[in-house]
Amino acid sequence: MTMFDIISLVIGVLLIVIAFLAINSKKLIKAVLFLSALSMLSVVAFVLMKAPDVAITEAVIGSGLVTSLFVFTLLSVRRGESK
Amino acid sequence: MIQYVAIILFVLGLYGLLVNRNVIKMVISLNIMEIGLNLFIISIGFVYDGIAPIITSSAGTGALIYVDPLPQALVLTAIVIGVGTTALALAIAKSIHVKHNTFDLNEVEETV
Amino acid sequence: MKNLLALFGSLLLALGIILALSNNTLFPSFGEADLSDRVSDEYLTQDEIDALGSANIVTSIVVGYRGFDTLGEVTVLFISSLGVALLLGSSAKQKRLELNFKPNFMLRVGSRALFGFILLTGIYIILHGHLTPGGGFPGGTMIASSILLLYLADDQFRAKIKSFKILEGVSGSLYVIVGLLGLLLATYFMQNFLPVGTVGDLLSAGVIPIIYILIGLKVGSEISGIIDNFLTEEEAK
Amino acid sequence: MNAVLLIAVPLIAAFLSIISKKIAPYLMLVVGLFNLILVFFIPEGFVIIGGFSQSLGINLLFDSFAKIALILVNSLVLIIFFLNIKKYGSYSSILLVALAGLNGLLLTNDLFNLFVFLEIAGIAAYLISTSNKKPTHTFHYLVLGVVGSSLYLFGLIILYAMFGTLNMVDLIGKIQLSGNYKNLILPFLLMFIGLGVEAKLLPFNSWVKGILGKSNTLSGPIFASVYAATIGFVLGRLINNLFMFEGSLLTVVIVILSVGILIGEAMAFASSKAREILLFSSVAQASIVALLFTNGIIIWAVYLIIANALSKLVLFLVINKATEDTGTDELDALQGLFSKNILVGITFTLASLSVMGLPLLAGFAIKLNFLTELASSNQIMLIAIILISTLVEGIYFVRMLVKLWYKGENEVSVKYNLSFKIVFVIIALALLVFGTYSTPLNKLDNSIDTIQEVVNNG
Repeated sequence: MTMFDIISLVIGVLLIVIAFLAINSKKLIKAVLFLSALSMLSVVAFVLMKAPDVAITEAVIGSGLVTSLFVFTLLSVRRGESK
Repeated sequence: MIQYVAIILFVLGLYGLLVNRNVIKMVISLNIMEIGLNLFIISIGFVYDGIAPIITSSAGTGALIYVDPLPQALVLTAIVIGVGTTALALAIAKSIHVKHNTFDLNEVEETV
Repeated sequence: MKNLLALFGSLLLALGIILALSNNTLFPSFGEADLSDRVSDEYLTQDEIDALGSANIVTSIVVGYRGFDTLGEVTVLFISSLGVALLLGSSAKQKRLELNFKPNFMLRVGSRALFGFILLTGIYIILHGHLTPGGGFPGGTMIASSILLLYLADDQFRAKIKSFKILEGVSGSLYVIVGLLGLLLATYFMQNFLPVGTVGDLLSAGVIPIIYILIGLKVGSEISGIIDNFLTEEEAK
Repeated sequence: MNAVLLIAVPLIAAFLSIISKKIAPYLMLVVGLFNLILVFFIPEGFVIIGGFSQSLGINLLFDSFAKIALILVNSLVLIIFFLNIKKYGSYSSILLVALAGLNGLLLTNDLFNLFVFLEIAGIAAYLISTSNKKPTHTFHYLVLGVVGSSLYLFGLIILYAMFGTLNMVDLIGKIQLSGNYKNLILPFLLMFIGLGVEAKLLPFNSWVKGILGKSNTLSGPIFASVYAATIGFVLGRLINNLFMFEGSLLTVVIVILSVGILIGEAMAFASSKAREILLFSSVAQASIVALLFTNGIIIWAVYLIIANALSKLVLFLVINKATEDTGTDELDALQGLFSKNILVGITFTLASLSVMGLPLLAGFAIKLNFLTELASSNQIMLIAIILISTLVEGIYFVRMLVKLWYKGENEVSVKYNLSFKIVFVIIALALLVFGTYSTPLNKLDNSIDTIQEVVNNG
């Protein structure tokens, strides 16, 4: 087994586990954070597959922006519920 | 390896859409599906021992093996399109919440 | 029970796809793609690189060969920001969403200090899109996230949405107009009509940097608009 | 004149229209008119973008198939917008983008570019459906739409991995060289299912009931006639030029489509709401169109799309306007709708009879011709299915017409504007003209036949 195989195995297992957690976790904010982690791990996978452009874009847009949009949606709603 | 993981992620996203009735969780599932698809597209173009498709002045273009740049360009487009749909889906989720005061589609159907 | 069945079915589907792909004689197995069969092979020849003048081949595909896709991509972002504005209310009678925390001193000063750095990084990424990884989309998003920091630092802050709209509209139409200039000055829509220069220089690659700057401006203003829409709500009546 | 302008001009207008909301509706009108005139002045052939050789860059294909589709779509969008300009003027930026997206779908010769335009048209569609004010249905539509386009993308990426090109003409050449159809089943099935979501093919169309069943005078006609026509043309191009279903895949597709026809008609038969009857009937019609394309009956499928788009425009406009005024679309509540609106009633009757396929109307000429073509290739099962569907259609349309013509207990007062009436009359006349004097249809035959030739020679 080469270094590449070992890293990709670890990342692959982590990706599937985190995806499963994101789908099945009861709390919405947890699911959002798992999605963010999933996106960050996919960035590693992109770098591993020699796609730096995609990695930067996914890190900034997929992981950063999308997560913040999710969080804003949840924040705006939670305030409404407490009222 | 990563190719199989990508397919499983795609299918897990579909599974999430099937079992979840909460709109936020459904949008999350859509995103998981898109990440899986993006990984799959990149894995199509990967070549062992290939290098990223950027010409640097230190190396000539002759004997180097590059990974396929076209799938990378496609994924860039797909990621941005995914963000567009996610933002829209969240805005719709928010307006569902304004109207029905819940994110759960089961509860929405009860109130209607 | 129902969930387990769905999971089982989904995994069966994945197995089916994997088996179908591995039995497919024309489908290359992972890591063994043969570029000489693909159109990408030609993107990597010296002639094509010289013709476009961009050191980053992905950029030359995104903005050059498949520039029409990118125009569509910008349009997708445009229409979704339009839709978010439509759904979450127009900017006339909006006020800031009250977050659950008051920004403390560290956050206020820190994010203002970071604002400049992130803005500059975004601009740098856009300008070097044809040389290094990155480009208009991540760069534009970085510019937007620097504005997001301002939102977090000050709970009364609101960006001037009207001017963003104008910037968005103007940069978008300029993008199409650059394409139409190609039709007028050269022969085809979106054809390069500027000298390409030497591969690797900052001032090279013809219209690619210009298009990336326009994309960066447009994406930045669109995403700022989306963020503003998510962080505001209708004034309580 | 360059076919790119059909996409570029609406886009510039859309980008500029957000600066001032007041001028946006007028921009839409001007651009719509400009596009409609422009279509007639574009020479046929490939349109290269960016000046790269054919397989490297993206190019568009403007042939007679695309030309007919573009004329239909651009004129319908213009008409529908014109009728709704007062009430839904704020949707003009979205309609401009939708117009660009639909034109792109019809023109593009690149599979990934098709995906991009599918997303543009799709997102525009989700936004147009928000005018129904039913966010849960819009959300449902969005989720299905995104899944559909992702499946399409999945399929096309597998094709790229196998053949190394995204250009449709190139790809068809390479597929013909490879010879083995078995490898193609998975990607083609994924792409077909993906497009099936937008094309309202069963069982991927659960969004239709929520969207069209709650539609208004803007979203109803846009989805039932403009989007249905566009996606029908796109599906036709892909089925005939790329998929060319064979063997077991052909059987699967034909079974799916036949079941789609029967279930659609059955659901329409069982419903008592006017809008639901119309939408289930259009689900069945979409399957018939796809079925004709899979059997290679291109010309009559094209006419069927055109005739359906025209008649569905009238049907949905009449019913949705009535629903807007009365607040319900239960047939019982709308009884006697036409007793005061005789002119509207006549046009509605003509349109619905044309969908059924009664003599003297366009639908009849089309049905007769494709049934004879099916008979000549011995497709007894399909003929039986289409005849059954015609019978069921006849029953529920006549039932609906009888209800709408005969006066009930309560007065139904719906007022149709002059502009609505003019459009109805023009379309009804067109259906009559094409039904009785079908030479113009036959004349077009020769030109449509050339799609395959363009691909083979290109």
